[in-house]
Amino acid sequence: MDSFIVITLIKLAVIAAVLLTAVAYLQWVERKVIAHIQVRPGPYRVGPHGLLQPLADVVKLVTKEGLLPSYVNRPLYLFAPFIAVTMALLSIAVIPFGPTIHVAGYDTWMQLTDLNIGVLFVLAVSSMGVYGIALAGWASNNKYSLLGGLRSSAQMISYELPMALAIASPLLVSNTLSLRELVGSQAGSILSWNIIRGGQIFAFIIFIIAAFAETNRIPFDLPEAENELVAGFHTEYSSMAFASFFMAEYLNMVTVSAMATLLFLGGWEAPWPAQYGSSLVPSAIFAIAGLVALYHGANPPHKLDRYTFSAFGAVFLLIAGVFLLPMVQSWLLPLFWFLAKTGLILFAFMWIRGTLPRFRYDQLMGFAWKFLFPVAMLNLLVTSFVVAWIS
Amino acid sequence: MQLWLIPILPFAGFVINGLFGRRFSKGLVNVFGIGSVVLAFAWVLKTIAGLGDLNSAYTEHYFTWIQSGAFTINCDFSVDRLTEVMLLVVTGIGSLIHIYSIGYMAHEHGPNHGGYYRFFAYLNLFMFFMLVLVLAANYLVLFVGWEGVGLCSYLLIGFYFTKKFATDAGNKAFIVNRIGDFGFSLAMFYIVKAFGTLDFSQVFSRAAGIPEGTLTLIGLLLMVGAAGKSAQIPLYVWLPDAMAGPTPVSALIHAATMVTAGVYMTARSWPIYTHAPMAMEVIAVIGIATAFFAATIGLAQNDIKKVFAYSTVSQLGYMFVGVGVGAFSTGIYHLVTHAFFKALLFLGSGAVIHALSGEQDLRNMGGLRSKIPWTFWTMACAWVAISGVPFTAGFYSKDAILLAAYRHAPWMYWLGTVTAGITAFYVSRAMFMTFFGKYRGHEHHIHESPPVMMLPLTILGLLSLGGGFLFEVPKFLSSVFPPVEEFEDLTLMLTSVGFGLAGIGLAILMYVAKPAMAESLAANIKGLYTLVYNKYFVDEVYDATVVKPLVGGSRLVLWRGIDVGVIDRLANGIGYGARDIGGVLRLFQSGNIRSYAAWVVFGSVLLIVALGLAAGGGR
Amino acid sequence: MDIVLFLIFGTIAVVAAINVVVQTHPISSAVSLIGVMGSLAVLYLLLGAEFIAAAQVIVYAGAVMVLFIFVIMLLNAGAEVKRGRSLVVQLLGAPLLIALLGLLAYFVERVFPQSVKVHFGGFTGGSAQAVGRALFTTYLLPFEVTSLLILIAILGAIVLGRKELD
Amino acid sequence: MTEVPISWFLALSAILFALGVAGFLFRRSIITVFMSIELMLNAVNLSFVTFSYQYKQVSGHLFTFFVMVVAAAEAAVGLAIILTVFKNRATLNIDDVDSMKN
Repeated sequence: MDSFIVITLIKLAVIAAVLLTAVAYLQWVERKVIAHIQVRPGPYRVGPHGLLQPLADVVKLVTKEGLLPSYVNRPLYLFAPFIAVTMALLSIAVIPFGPTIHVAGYDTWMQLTDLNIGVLFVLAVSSMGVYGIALAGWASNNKYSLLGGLRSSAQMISYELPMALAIASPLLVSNTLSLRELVGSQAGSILSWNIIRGGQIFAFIIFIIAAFAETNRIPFDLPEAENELVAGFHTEYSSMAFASFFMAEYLNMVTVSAMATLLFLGGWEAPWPAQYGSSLVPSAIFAIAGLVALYHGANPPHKLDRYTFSAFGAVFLLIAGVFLLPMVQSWLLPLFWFLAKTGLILFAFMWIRGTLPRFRYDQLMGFAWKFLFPVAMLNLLVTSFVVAWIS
Repeated sequence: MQLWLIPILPFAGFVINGLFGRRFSKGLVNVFGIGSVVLAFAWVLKTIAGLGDLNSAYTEHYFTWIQSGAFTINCDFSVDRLTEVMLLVVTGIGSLIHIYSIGYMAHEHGPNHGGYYRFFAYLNLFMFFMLVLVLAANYLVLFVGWEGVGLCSYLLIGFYFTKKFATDAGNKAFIVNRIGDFGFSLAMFYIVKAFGTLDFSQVFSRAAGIPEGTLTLIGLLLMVGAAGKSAQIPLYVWLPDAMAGPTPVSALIHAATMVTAGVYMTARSWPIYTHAPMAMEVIAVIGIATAFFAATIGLAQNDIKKVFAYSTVSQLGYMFVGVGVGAFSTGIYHLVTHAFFKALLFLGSGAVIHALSGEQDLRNMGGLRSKIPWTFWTMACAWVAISGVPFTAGFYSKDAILLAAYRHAPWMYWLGTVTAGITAFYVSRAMFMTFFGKYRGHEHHIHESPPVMMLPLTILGLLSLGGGFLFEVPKFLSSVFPPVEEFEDLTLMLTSVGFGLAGIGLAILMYVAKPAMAESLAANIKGLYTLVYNKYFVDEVYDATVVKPLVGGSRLVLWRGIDVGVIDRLANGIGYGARDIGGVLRLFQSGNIRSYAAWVVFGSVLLIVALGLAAGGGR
Repeated sequence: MDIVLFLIFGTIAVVAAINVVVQTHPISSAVSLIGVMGSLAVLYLLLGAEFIAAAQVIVYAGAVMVLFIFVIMLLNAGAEVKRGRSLVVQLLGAPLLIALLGLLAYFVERVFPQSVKVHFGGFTGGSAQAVGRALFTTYLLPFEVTSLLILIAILGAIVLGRKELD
Repeated sequence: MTEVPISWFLALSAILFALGVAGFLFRRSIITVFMSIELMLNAVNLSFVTFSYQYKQVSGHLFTFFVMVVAAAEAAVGLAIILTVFKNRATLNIDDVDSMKN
């Protein structure tokens, strides 16, 4: 019992630390990706290739003065960012990153807690996330904020429906509500992932679209459309409160990407079985990355890169080596696959942000109710018929 | 065997025509109206072929209609040989009459072709109920059909509802039938009381164990019902008036099928009657009395349809004699042959009326033989059949009844034979006044009816001539009814035939050879003639003894006394009381939702307290 | 452990419910109500109703209350005005309420045996599978009827909410 | 592990219900009144789930489920009505909506 609590606390600390750092660096990655899409270098000054930029941002946001406008509804104004970030963090608690591992004599899951209604929990928490934005919009007592909050709550409850329906289809195929069993049912190769075996490609697409809307990302970022609403619901927020919303947005992105991975892409399962060499893939990737970095270190575009690229190359080669150690492979490989898949989806988020324009508001709602919802419904219907037919 | 399909087909026709017929063309109405009945006939044939020998009843269970403790009434249909005969008569003759109606109703004027669709919808509904009546496996389902045909009869008699006499006749038929139905209902109640079931098979198998007094009572009450439906004394008065309906209706409902339902029902209930000889005696007496009485009235009628109407009453009397003397199969035999020739007589008279564009009075006819020869020859078939000319349909059945009556009580035979003579005479009279002599009417565009009317006439004509020995109904039904001793007596047979031929001869003498003789005879026995001409003043007597006192009494006691004095006062009192209470309660209706909520809470508190008290403080 | 959980979330529920009633601004009431619903969800979990707990959060907190807040924002409803009165409520309201609560408490105390105790895991029949099985077998007809009810409610809401066509 | 008497849950349910009634009686804003109704429904739901625990049957959960569904439908229609009332009368005070009186 005690060991359970201790292990859980350790996991909690690890996950919190990694996740919050990851969120900060996600921001850096996004800025870099978009910069390269737009053919510019992006953050470059703080640290090598702007690598310390997130740290600088955090320092800036924390040390800034938190403004409290005099006409806001104080309790709710202060409460709203808290809700937003809490709800975003909560759902991470049930998301598994890998299978059971054996550490220091204890068996434990790479997951904070396993609920046998994990999917429902994620849905419930994500539906609560609306309040952060809606209340922030209302409490700011500002018409832009109010409109942004209204838009956001309408948008989120609208897209929640197709999202829930899209989630229901792979659940039918896998016949469970537990995220762990969900992955277990997709073990094997890429052919047994829900997106292929269950024929859930449409559900996957619907889920991704709805996820974009749920996280208020381009092309669905109407609540913060700056040319219409200044900055939407967080117009009046500054300092840490503003950072909370920011964090909540990125945490939500991580959550939905992880959910997509678990539901459709087989979680931490490798795309093909280990006996065909899937266990060598991470090493190969890191080795290639390391070699490329070393090559760039030998021929540096800038003076400083001679050291940074060389250092990165060395680190990558080291990681490639670590992946070859049999004693860590059992838990590192699943983690790699899980993070790789989630990362791919996150990259898609950024890629689309760099590519697509924004919807008009009526188009947005019309798309949800008149296209996405019926299609999701149809998909669920067909899936349930097929499942009933087969079983 | 899908017995339910038989009645459902006409019902579908009724629903389609009834709901949408208003927008249909006549052709489309025909398709549904006649098609459904012909299909039903075809299905009857297929069913009968499929059921084969059928020495015991074949029953189909559909659903439990009423369930109350041990008492159960199912919605069942059942077929035995008796039902087969009835099914064939109803759907076969029904189909012919439906086809005939196309021609007969073609010239109706008024909105929606004079209610053309309405006519066929009613007719189909009638077929539905009649088939339910025939197929029923218990008294209650039979009663459904029984009431239903009564309703359709009412609707069709009053088909020309813009004419007062038609609606009056409809009302009369309906009200008189109510008296009979009252008897039938009482009979059913007694059956339930005595047997605990209404199912035919169970009732009949247990009949032997029931006291004779109860059975007699049930039998007599059933007879009241049958007398109402089948127009027997004293409830026959509605049938002549029922001729106000279109002629195909008279042929189908008031000659061939519905009015024979009483005979069918009494024959069906034979196990009850065989254990209640008293009731049978009453049936036989009523039957023979009606036969004679109605025949005499028929002598002096001038409306061609009225003549045949009284003839129908009279012939129904014969059937009851057959049932009443224990020769059930002969009653059904006569039912079948009568359906042939009486339907033909009505349809023929319809053709005559059609030819004369609506003229019904015999005194305005005459000499039509050469103008509408086909009608004449087909009707002549029915004429010889009803007159009992040897080897025609009527001869066999009437003879069988009279022989059975002789075995039972010779006086019935003699009265029946005399009636047969009278029958032959008045039918001949009608025929001669219509087709012989010289034309006395005013209509000059006399034309033969269209083929669609002639075809049924021809078929029925052939059946009237040959139906007697083609269909040996008594032999066919011998397994259904208790056996009757074979009894042949050539003398008696010849006597009755002789009376029939004498009737025809007398008619030839009076209406062909010496036309003046009829008038002088009527003048000589003026008193008697007036009496008969006015149908023995039965309607007037009923009016004075039953209707007037009832109306007057109702007015005085029910209306002035009970309605105004008690009910109105009570109703008004309740109204005033409600208004006064409302005046107080209005104060609660403040329009303030929160006040309402407070009252709801108040009520809840009271309720909880009451529940607590009821539960004795909780434990 | 269980009693601690019950006390914590029971207290939150009661305090939030009181807050629902005493707050003058609808949005404060709404937020408090969300608090009630959330703590009730925890209590449901304690009672072994995991599916209902999830549904409570998804349906009530996640959908119904969002709708409330949405409407409050849409109407920009302010704090309520003390206008109009109901004599009945003024006179009868408080006594009735006390009577109701007292009676309920009395009966709860009298009727329910103290011997039945709740502990987490004491009832495991509330899983999504069990609820779903009952829903699609025993309660299929009510379930279908509710779907019809929802359809009607949607139609009603649309008809009520649409702009007048003039 | 300390256990909780089942009557505590019911008592909590009763308290919440009474608070819902109080809200209905003493609040004037239509929206708050509506929310009080939701509070009462929630209180009843708690009773159902508790009974379900007591009798170890899932039926109580289903009742709760149906109550939720009905509450959702009710909220949709009720809020639409509130919108209409506000559109026509520009008030959310429940005491102003009493035109049934005359």
